Amino acid sequence: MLLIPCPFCGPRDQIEFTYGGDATLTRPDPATASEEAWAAYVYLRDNPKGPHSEYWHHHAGCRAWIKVRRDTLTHEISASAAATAPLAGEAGKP
Amino acid sequence: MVERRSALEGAARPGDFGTPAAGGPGVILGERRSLAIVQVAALGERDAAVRGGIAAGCGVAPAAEASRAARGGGTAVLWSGPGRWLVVAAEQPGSDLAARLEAALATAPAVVTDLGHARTVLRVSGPSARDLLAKGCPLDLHLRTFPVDACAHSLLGHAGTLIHAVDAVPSFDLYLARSYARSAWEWIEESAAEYGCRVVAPADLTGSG
Amino acid sequence: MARYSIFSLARHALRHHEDWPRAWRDPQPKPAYDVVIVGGGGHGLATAYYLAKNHGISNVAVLEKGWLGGGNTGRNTTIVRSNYLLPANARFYEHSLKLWEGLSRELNYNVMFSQRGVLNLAHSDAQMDAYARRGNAMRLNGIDAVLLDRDGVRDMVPQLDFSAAARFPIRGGLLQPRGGTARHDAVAWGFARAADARGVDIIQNCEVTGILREGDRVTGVETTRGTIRAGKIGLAVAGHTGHVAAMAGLRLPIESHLLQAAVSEPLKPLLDTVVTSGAAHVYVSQSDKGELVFGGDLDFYNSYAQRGNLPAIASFTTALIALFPGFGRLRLMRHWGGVMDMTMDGSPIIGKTPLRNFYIDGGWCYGGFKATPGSGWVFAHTIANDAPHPLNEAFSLERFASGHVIDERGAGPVPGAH
Amino acid sequence: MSAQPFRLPAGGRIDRSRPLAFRFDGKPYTGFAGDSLAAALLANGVRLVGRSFKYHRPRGIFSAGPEEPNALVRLRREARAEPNTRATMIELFDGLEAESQNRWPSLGFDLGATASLFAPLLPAGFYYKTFMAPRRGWMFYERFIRAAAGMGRAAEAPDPDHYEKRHAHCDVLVVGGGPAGLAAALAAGRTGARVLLVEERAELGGALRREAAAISDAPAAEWLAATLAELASLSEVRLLRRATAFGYYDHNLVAVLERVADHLPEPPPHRARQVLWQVRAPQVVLATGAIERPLVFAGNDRPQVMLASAARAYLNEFAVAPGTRAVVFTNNDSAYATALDLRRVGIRVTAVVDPREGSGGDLPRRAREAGIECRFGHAVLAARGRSRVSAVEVASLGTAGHEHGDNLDCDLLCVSGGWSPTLHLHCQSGGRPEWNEALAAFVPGRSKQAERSAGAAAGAFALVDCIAGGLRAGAEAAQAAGFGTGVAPPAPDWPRESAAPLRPLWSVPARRWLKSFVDLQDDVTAGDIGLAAREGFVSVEHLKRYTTLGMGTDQGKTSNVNGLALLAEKRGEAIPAVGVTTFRPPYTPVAIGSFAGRETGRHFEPIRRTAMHEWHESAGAAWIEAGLWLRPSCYPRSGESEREAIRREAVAVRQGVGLVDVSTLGKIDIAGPDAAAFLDRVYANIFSNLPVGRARYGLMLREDGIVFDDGTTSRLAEQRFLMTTTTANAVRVMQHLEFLLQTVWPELRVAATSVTEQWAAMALAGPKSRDVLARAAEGVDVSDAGLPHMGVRDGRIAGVPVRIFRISFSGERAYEINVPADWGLRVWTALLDAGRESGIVPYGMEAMGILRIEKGHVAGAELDGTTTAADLGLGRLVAMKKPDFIGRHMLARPALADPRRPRLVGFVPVDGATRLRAGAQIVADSRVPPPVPMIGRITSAADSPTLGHPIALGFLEAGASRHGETLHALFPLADQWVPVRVVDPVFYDRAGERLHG
Ligand SMILES: Cc1cc2nc3c(=O)[nH]c(=O)nc-3n(C[C@H](O)[C@H](O)[C@H](O)COP(=O)(O)OP(=O)(O)OC[C@H]3O[C@@H](n4cnc5c(N)ncnc54)[C@H](O)[C@@H]3O)c2cc1C
Ligand SMILES: NC(=O)c1ccc[n+]([C@@H]2O[C@H](COP(=O)([O-])OP(=O)(O)OC[C@H]3O[C@@H](n4cnc5c(N)ncnc54)[C@H](O)[C@@H]3O)[C@@H](O)[C@H]2O)c1
Ligand SMILES: Cc1cc2nc3c(=O)[nH]c(=O)nc-3n(C[C@H](O)[C@H](O)[C@H](O)COP(=O)(O)O)c2cc1C
Ligand SMILES: [Zn+2]
Repeated sequence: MLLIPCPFCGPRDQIEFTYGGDATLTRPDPATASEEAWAAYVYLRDNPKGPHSEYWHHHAGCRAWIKVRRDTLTHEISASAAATAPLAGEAGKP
Repeated sequence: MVERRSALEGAARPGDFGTPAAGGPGVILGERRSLAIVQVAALGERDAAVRGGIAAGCGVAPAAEASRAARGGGTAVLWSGPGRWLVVAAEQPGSDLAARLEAALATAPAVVTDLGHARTVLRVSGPSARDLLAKGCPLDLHLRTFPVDACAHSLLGHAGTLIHAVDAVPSFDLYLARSYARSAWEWIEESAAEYGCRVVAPADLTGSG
Repeated sequence: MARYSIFSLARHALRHHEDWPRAWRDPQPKPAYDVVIVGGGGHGLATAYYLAKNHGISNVAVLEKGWLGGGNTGRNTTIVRSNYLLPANARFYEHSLKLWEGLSRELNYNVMFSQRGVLNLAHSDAQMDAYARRGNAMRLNGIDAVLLDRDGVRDMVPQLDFSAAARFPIRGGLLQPRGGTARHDAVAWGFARAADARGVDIIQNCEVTGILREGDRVTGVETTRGTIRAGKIGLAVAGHTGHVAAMAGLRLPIESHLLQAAVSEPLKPLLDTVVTSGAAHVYVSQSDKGELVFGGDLDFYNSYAQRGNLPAIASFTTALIALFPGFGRLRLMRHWGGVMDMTMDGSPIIGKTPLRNFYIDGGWCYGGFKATPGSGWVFAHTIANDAPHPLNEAFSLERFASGHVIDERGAGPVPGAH
Repeated sequence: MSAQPFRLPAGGRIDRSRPLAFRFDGKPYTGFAGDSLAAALLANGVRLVGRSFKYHRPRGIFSAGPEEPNALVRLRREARAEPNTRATMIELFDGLEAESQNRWPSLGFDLGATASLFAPLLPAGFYYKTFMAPRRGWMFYERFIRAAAGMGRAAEAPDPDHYEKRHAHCDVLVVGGGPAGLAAALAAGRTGARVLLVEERAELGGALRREAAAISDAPAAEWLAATLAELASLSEVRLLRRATAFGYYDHNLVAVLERVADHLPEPPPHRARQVLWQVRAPQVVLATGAIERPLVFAGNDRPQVMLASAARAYLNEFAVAPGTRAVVFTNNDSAYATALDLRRVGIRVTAVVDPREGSGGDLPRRAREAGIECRFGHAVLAARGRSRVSAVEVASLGTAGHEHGDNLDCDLLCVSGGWSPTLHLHCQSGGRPEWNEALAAFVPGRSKQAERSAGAAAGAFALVDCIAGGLRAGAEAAQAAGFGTGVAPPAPDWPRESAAPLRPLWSVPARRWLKSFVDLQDDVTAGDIGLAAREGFVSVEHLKRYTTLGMGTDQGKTSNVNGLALLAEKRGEAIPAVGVTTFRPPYTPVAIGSFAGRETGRHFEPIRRTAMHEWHESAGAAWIEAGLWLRPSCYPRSGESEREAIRREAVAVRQGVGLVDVSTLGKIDIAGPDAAAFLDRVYANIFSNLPVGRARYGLMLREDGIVFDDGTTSRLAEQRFLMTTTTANAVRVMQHLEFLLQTVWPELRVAATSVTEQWAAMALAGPKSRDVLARAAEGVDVSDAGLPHMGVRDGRIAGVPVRIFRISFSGERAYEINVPADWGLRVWTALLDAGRESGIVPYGMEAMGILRIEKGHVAGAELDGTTTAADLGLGRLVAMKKPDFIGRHMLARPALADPRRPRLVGFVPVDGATRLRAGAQIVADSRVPPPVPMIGRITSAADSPTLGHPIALGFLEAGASRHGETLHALFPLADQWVPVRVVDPVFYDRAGERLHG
């Protein structure tokens, strides 16, 4: 069972969280994005075997959406951050 | 003030049950009623003004760190998430906590939401209180890691709960969603039976610690 | 291929079983094949078999990174059914079910296909309505379906909790009598033996590590056992579809997730039907060897770990007890996990890709075991003809962008929700 | 009751002052407190305990621990019956009942044993090669295969006991209470760290309990006593007995099963039978010991072939003589202790048979000194006897398989093939085992999680090494967890016994018609392994699945290493090249009930209750589930059927007034300067132009353009809205809003808070609703001018503040009233009182359903996650002029814009009478054979009391243009076929006049 380091609450049990999927996706710019860009955003995934930046919602805790970098092969977690903050070693979201 | 009807009306009956240890019941359980509970949510990152407003509105400044409660004069301010606090005080006739906070925070970037009827608050204490809670709560409630005035949202079985350590007896206040309260109560009663459990009347638990 | 039968068994018994031949060869990879199938699970092996049998293409290699059948084919709960609502699914899975019905004889290998019925429990009126909709559609599609009321369910599976205390009372259920279970390993071994007999090279311990491209055309694979050229490449790697497709530069509407399952200790027969409950999130059957085989929902996060966690186990065992309060003292003997390629609509992808000569069979979510013969059949057709079979036309990659998704549950583009 | 003929006159850890009565296969026996069932059976001379899985061969007691492959019994009776229970792990209690398994009619005379006659036809995997004809032939054969397979019989009634789960935290978790584990706990405990030690057995001490040396030898016994005493004095150390760590999961979560009451006839009041502990430990020490390996030779499965260490346990721990004349067969020094112990209590040891050319170790030397015959360079070729061993055939190793050897009479054969460290948890944690040539065993490899192994589990077999290793592991683990210096306390300076190396012996060649068993439980023989290898099942995983090696309840604890060593021989490769199969939880089987804990029956999932729940209950409501909520479906009066009640309630609302509890709808407080802008992006329609004091119906889409949820949202103040959601989606919508606010548009200054729990809600509906409200409400003008359709006002009812929304789901004039939940019941009853003279009735979900179907309102059945706004006839709500909202950008995709998509329509039966059913499929021509093209479906149906005939909502391809057509509603599941006419989905008051009075 995963122990997820909430940047606000500290390490907490997986059962307090809901998974939110790939955190590298950015909602396309509604003013300019093509249909393909929307389809890619909604449907396509890198689905890496290895480190994966992902969202988790601390639904039974502080209710923050957080970002976590977790290895999909080993489940090891190497970093976590608030949703809007960059993960260690990652450029911030524009 | 018109009397409120608790979600546990009829379910929580004072008395002893279960198999107590030699020294008496391991768990003492009761509902804290007639509480005013108000959420203050800061908008945006800068929450200094909001903290100040809370202090002005209820007389207690929020603790500086996350997962901590601050208490004074029967009022508690519980951290409940980034930029969010619950202010809890005994309801007093003629004094509306939400309105006071609303006024104190009128110019601050904050939203005040009354949750006084949304939560059922239980107090669980006694030598076996931690063992009991461990049956449903994944938090480490040991005094080293969860000292007095630590507070955290977590789970108790299927029910979400905010847990506040109120003393070293130990005693914990549990803030449960009202609609889950009765199921949670039944769960607690059944789980506490092996330690011996004393249910006390709500009147014995007013005040905020 | 030496034929198996009770007589050959008796003959060999006299010789202490000392000269049974290998079930399949262990060839060295050749430098080039007409078709390379990546993935030695049921789907890859079935595809190779039908390529040889239906299309006369036998210069085929099946490349398997580990031991054949060691992927999801070797770790699933073996439920076979065709009780689908949407026409594309119904037609495809029914075709597959028909193939199952003759598979042991087709392969001369007993895959122990047991048509003991698959029963979906309904716990509410709304669910009964949804099952009615599905069952009616099945019948109109020519598929067997029976709607049972509470008493009908009780007659079939009296061990279920019909008491007043049940948190999820049983209202009825949808039964597919022709559904059932099969012996999962035997499916892989049977297809492997039959494909091998038709000249297919089955190469184990051969992991594909790269895909060779010339422009928009694929030409071969890099493997841990060297480069292998290929006229055409078919991918049948289940949970690893996203990972291997990325080697060819494709991004897919797929996430890899964990699904766990468990077995109890072996018991004398006590459950004769496959029972599933969508609301309680559990399904269970009893294997011929006697264990209860059961599972439930995903672990709900991306994973290639093939090893899951306690909450999912607790959740489906809890559900099992809720349905069968008599199973509480039975013991769980082993639990394990598999990596699922969850698509964005819960239905598979079988067909061509933007790259020429590169075909995908994947996105099986947690339901691809029952598809094994059907999928091999249509995938072989697709590869042989460079065009989909009518039965897999709808399962194209393009359906997502165009909106023609095949979303049985209406869960939307959330891969874990199907 | 019989005497205990094999009980030794003295010694052991049993309590001779507490005799206990028990039954096996109905026969009464006695044992003593402290016995295991296996020990008590042996004490009574019971040697035959069960029958094997496939060949039904007689089987006895093979081990004294959790590795037991043979002695599986059905324990207890009736609802408490537990099949497949290892007799070696059952603590005897008074009145215990057990019976043997897999035999018929009796253990002694088992017809199933005829399977042995056909054994030549039943090699590994025989079933894959036959039973293929005729086409459904397997369905016939399967019945017999199934009946023959399986082991125990399950209980038929629900489990009367209950289980608990608990979370636990500590700094250092120690698994195993042998010398290594105790030493680790001591070293860690002294640093002040919180230590939890779990031990599977009832007593601490591990292997020391069975070793004569540790019982009689003062230093070891003293060390144990002193260690236990000190551990007891450390307040942060907790020792948990009868607790098996069975699963090592991610991030150092270890699952432990505590058997609280399995040693009692039944659990004490309020106590669980078992507790499943979920232990999260920053550091873990695995001191799980080692399991002795058997040797593979012909007839090695016969009762009274026993692990040498087990024989010591029966002698020393339980004071039971497991036989009268013994032979010991070992390839290592440790089993010589068995020979010595047997001799010490007066059991004849005919010989120790040892394939090694000699041993310079201390134990063999002492055995020789004691006059025990040691046959070096020899092996046991075969164990003879029927239902128990009566003799063994011994020959020099070089001639084995070719020549006959000597027959040695015996009734006990103790075997030892070396020791396998108990690596299960290490491997579950992600560690890969490494082959240790000297021990001929796998030992722990590099740690992947925060765990370390100590003692025999780490391959240290000498007692002093175990203690020293344990102390070191404990100190280091504590330091890693932030306690102490990491320096281990000094270990005792006892001299180390010298031991000679073992000689691996994976199987003794046997004559072809004799069976040498590798896996005793699943009846896998050395021959089966050879067959698998010949047929190409040369991967260890294929070997396992083809032969079922290691797939029994013991999961191959005694068989796996022998099996893969034999495979390695066949492959001509080294053992590490063959590898091991995957270790999976649980270490030993775990009752399924323990995973559920208390979450059974009514606690399987909690029930959510509204503030009016008890009122509904006392009013006799029939319930319907809505997620976790219970909602009234109707309120049947006495003598009334549910159908009649539903109809009555619906009519009452149409003609008078009704009151319904709608508290379960999701309610979300959305406030802040950007609240309106946020709603414009969340909903497909516009909210920014909604005036304060007004409500509006809103439609929420998913990003893929499909409808997600709907509800009314009201503007309470310039910067404050109250959103409502459907009951089903309340949690998901909240999570969705939080996601958008925190990750997609963090710049928006909006706070969203769920207030579902804060407000009780009820709808007052019907032409007389205003009269009732006027009587009940204070401080609010309820005239149409004061509170128009879609208006929102604050007021008071029964002295408490309420918020009144004039919105309608039924098509009648209606008001929704929100009140702080603790006053919900008060306002509910006040409205009923105020409505009495208007004939008010409470109504439930079913009547509400009829009313909304009559009105053509869509609900859950139509919002099924596949429909667009246009499909639902709500396309006009979608404000494409807004540059952005969720779902806008994918609406134009071909499949969504297709005019042939099914659209919402109404259906009525052509005969005006036949009821329609949800789930029916609509077809144009009902006479075609399958596959019949389905062009529509019925989603909701009702017998409309207002219209006097059945009606239905549903979808139909290009439906909007097909009103008036006649089609067919087919329900083949019930052989129903109803001609239907397509009509407008709004059946009632299309102009909406009734909303206004
Ligand atoms: C717990 C569980 C329960 C399930 N229950 C059911 C059920 O009841 N009914 C049902 O119909 N379905 C079920 N499924 C789904 C079903 O098992 C799969 O959909 C199906 O087996 C997929 O078959 P496959 O041949 O495509 O994949 P696999 O059997 O997984 O074969 C793919 C193969 O590709 C190999 N591979 C991967 N990457 C590479 C590479 N780079 N190079 C070479 N080889 C590679 C893998 O090693 C693997 O052997 C279940 C799955 C799981 C995990
Ligand atoms: N002479 C030899 O060749 C030889 C070989 C092996 C062991 N030994 C002796 O055995 C002893 C080894 O000491 P040790 O402490 O390493 O091991 P141990 O066998 O004494 O203790 C291990 C303990 O762990 C418990 N255990 C195992 N798995 C468990 C689990 N999953 N959950 C809970 N409890 C579990 C067992 O019940 C046992 O009590 C020493 O006395 C050593 O000399 C000797
Ligand atoms: C249908 C089915 C039945 C199984 N029955 C058993 C069994 O009787 N005994 C056993 O040990 N494992 C059984 N397993 C589990 C396998 O041992 C194994 O865990 C699973 O195939 C996954 O492989 P892995 O654990 O090697 O990764 C079964 C698996 C499946 C899919
Ligand atoms: Zn948090």
